[in-house]
Amino acid sequence: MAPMTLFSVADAIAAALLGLLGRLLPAGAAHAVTAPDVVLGLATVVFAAILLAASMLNTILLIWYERKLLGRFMDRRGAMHVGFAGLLQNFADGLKLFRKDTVRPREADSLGFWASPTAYMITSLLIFGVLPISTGWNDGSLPLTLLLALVIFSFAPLFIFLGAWASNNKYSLIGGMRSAAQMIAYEVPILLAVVAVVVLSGSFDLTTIVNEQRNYWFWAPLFLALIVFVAGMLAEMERIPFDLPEAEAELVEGWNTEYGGMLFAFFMLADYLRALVGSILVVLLFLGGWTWPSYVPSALTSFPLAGIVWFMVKTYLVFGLFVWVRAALPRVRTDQLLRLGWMRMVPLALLSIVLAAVVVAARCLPVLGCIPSIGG
Amino acid sequence: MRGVELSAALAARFGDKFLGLDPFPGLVGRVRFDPSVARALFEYLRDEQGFVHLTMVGGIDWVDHREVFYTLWSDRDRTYLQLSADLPADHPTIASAVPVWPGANAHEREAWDLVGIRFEGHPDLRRIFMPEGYEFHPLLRSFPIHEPEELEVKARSD
Amino acid sequence: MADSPARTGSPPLETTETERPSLWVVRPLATAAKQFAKSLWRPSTIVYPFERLEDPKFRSAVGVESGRPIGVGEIWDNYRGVHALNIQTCISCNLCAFSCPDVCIEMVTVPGGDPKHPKKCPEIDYGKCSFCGFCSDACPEGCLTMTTRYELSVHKRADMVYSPQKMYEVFQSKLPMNPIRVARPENEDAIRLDPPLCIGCFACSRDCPTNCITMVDIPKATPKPGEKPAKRIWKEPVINDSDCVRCGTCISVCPKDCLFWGSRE
Amino acid sequence: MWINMGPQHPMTHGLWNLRVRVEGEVIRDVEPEMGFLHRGIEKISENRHYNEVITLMDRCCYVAGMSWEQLFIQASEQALKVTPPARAEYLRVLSAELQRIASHLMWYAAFVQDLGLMTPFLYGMRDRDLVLDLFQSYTGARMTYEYMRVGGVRNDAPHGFTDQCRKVLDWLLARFVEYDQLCLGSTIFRKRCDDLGVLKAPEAVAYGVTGPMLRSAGVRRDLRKDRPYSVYDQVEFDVPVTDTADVTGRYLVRMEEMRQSVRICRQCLDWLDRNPGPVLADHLPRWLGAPYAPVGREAYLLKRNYPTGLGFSMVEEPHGEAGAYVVNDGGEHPYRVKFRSPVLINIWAAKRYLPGYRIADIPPIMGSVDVCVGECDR
Repeated sequence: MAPMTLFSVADAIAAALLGLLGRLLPAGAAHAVTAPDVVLGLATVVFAAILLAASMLNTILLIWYERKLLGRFMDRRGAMHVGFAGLLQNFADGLKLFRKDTVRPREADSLGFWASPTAYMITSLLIFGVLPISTGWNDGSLPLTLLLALVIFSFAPLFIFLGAWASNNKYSLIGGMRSAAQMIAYEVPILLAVVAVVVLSGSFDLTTIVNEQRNYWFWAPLFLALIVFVAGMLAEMERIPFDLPEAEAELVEGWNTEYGGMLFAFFMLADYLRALVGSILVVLLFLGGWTWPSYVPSALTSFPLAGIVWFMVKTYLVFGLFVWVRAALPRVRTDQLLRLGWMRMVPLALLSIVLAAVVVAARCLPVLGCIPSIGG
Repeated sequence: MRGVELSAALAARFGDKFLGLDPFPGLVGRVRFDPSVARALFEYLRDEQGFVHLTMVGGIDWVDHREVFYTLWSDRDRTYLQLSADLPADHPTIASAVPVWPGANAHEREAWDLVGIRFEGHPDLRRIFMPEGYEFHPLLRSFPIHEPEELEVKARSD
Repeated sequence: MADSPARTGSPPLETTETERPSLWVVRPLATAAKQFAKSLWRPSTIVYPFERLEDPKFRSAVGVESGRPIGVGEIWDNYRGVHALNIQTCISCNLCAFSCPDVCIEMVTVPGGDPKHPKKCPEIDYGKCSFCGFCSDACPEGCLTMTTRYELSVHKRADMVYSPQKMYEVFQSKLPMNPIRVARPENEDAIRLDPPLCIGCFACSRDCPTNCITMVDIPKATPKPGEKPAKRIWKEPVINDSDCVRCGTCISVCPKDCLFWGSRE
Repeated sequence: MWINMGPQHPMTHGLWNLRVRVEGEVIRDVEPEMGFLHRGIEKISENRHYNEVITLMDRCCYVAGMSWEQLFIQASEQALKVTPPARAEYLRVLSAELQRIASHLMWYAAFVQDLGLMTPFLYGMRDRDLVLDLFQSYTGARMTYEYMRVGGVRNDAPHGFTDQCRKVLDWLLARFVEYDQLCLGSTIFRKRCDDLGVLKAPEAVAYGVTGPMLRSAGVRRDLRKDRPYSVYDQVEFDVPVTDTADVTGRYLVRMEEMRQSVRICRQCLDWLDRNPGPVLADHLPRWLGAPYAPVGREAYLLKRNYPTGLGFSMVEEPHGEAGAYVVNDGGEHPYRVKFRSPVLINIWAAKRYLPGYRIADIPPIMGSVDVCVGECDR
């Protein structure tokens, strides 16, 4: 029996649904709807729906988590009245935003104004299609998942700038320009840090990268790369201390100043989706994904759905780190940010590539041959 | 006595344009001067008497005339001095103190806005609190305080 | 920091930096983490509708003594909130209305007075009130006081106006009253009479809220020997200073302006 | 490109407009615009009795009400020739210093939030609440105190207040350490704030800038020391100065000022414990001694000669040097009241200290000015 994956689950659901439908229809039509191609098509839709639901639920949970955590850092409570400990507060907020009128400034460019949040949202969701959450999620589907994820991730400045430009507001424009500059500047160290991981794991496939961490997680040899990657992710996610594009003190709300109602909710959700993606990437690349080193007792790691549970635990811990940073650090300035990116992060990332190469080379030495070398 | 010294010095320098120095408890005194020597007096007080800091500029509407007063602070003597000049009500104009103390800018705009005193040589004498084009100077006694409707209508017509 | 000059009282130096960044951002991160640990169980916020600082039990639990103060602990019940009016003791002296800087107090007739001189008590429009407390400070009988109630939201603007009866209900609800009695100068001025101007019209004694003005007979003029004494008996007011609340009603009703404020001596 | 930063803008902390001309992100010129919060307090004061003006003073600057009350009361006492008793003076100084702590805490909260760090905002507001609780416990209100009167103060502090106050002061001193850790201990903070918004001493003096902004430029000028009003000559404290003239310098000056305020407060509390007495002057004119408006004051004036006079008072307010000039023409109300707002002038000097920096620097620089638009527009 093939290992159960998320897609096989979706396939089974689709088949069952269509079978049910087929029983209600006349024979000819039933034959048509239960054709393998139709089942496959519906299975894809179901798969996407599951992914969408999981990612959105997690995002909303993430917002709640940040609110509660940030509240404790600030000696207050965060959301607490809607639902248990305020769990449903974000749904209430979302409902409120849904009901709100979406106002478009008269001079704003209509197409860009509407397209930008939608595209931002869609690209952010798209990344979840390639992220393996655990062994049974969507592994082995694509060979270059890491690169694909990063490529989709880097679409964002385009749409942000589009929305900023389209909303015809000076704050938005400045925010958009900052956003573009910052994201492009931090793409480089992020990619270089990822190269270090790739050197060590020998693969662009996220599943392979995780599997390579069975023996030791990559954060230990690649600590420098981790720092670069986390800092770069903070910049990409536009979170404090690198949230200059929406620096509310000087730019009101930055590039989404003119957005309200559902469009703002899109931006907001997409921001947290990207934060989730960032945390997931950190876990995948450096913290061993759903695996544990072999010396961890297997009782801890082998219960049903252990992979997903541990993966989410790690992800939320990483995001907690981001929240902690947000609670303690002020925002840096654009020039300082760029200088940090180009002058500090890039050399550090390069150094970490060298370190990764050294580790790989050391593994090949017969003296240290206890570690199995990597193919390819 | 600082006041006596200053009085003598001012009398020697400005002659009859210096109208006297009244005692004012807690201050050096209150110098009354003729508005025609305002600029020279400011420069003299700043450069030679050490009153480096302009603390306030304001106006008083005494119905038949208007008074403009300045308060200066001397870092050397750690004390205040008040200047006061009477201006005719129909033409309340005096030289601006901005070239002497740049900080006078906002003070003088405020005095123009609220009491209607014109400062000649002010770089940017516009209203500061009231809307541009507002008809009244609110701190004048002629301000129609008891007819709010009138105020509202006139403000809106701008 | 323990030997900060301000703490020890020794002569301090120039302003010095008490902190230097160490390891870039480790210090603030550590501080935030410390606060996180501290507020994990009980953050410093008050869950307002459920916990109230005016609740003595709650505020003593979160006072300065508790180590993690939310309030200062004991707060005296002198908050200036909604007014309480004791209609029974109100003497309709008008002082609260006179003293109000925002002109939000109007004296309205309440049942209980005699028809000729209806009893008037204050009605307060909280839409205008600034809670300065001048009215309760002015009240000579202590019948208009301020309570610790601060929740005033209403749905209609008309509900912002508190009638005397409504304030009497507040009084009857036994809220903690503002215990502060204002310092009054020892040597208050009192009302004096300019006798030659008085026409003996009784207006002052009729309108005096405390009935401290009595009209006494005076001989108008000493009759000359052999002349008949004047038939008409003149009266003029005599004011009992210890009962007088100095509301000035008599001055304002005097048709001849013969009453005035004078020093006690 | 001109950008309107305000009147509704997170940077303004109130209601004013900073027009900024930028090239790229670099500021070339600024133009502050005021008046959005103008309530005509000077005009209203002309139509109110002296004691009634105090209600306006609390609303003039809503974070430093006590200082403004003290300012106006001192000026009117001079104009009316009234001397308050010593205990009232100590209570006033205590109130003003507590107010300074509260105001600086408010400043701290808002300023660090301008840098994008929200946590200290909550810390500052949390600890300011303790000071407000203290105010509530002896004045009866948290922000609009109406505590001082011509000739004294409204009431004495309740029994046991001084002990409570001492405990709060101890607690606050311990908190200041945490504030410094969050700000000074952070490299990002130092990188943002060092050499930012520099206004050197000669320019600061020429522009009439006062308060912590001036002291951060190295000018040791504090009216509490230079021209001691009230009982500031009886208490021991120091005037902190730095010579950096930048945002960090202003931060340091304010932080040390809070510590010095604690020191002054403690001395006042000790004095208050030892010296009971009246808190309102004797022999006040009837209509001033009473807390309420005079009835028949006109009649009073007909019979009496009432002193006329001028009153001038300057107070070292948390934001800078505030001034009041009261003209008493013997009438029932002051004939003219003129206030000097330190904030107006400190903002005005933005023309001098903002150009050359970047847009992102505007919030911390203006935050370090400590803007209170209420007193600026009056």
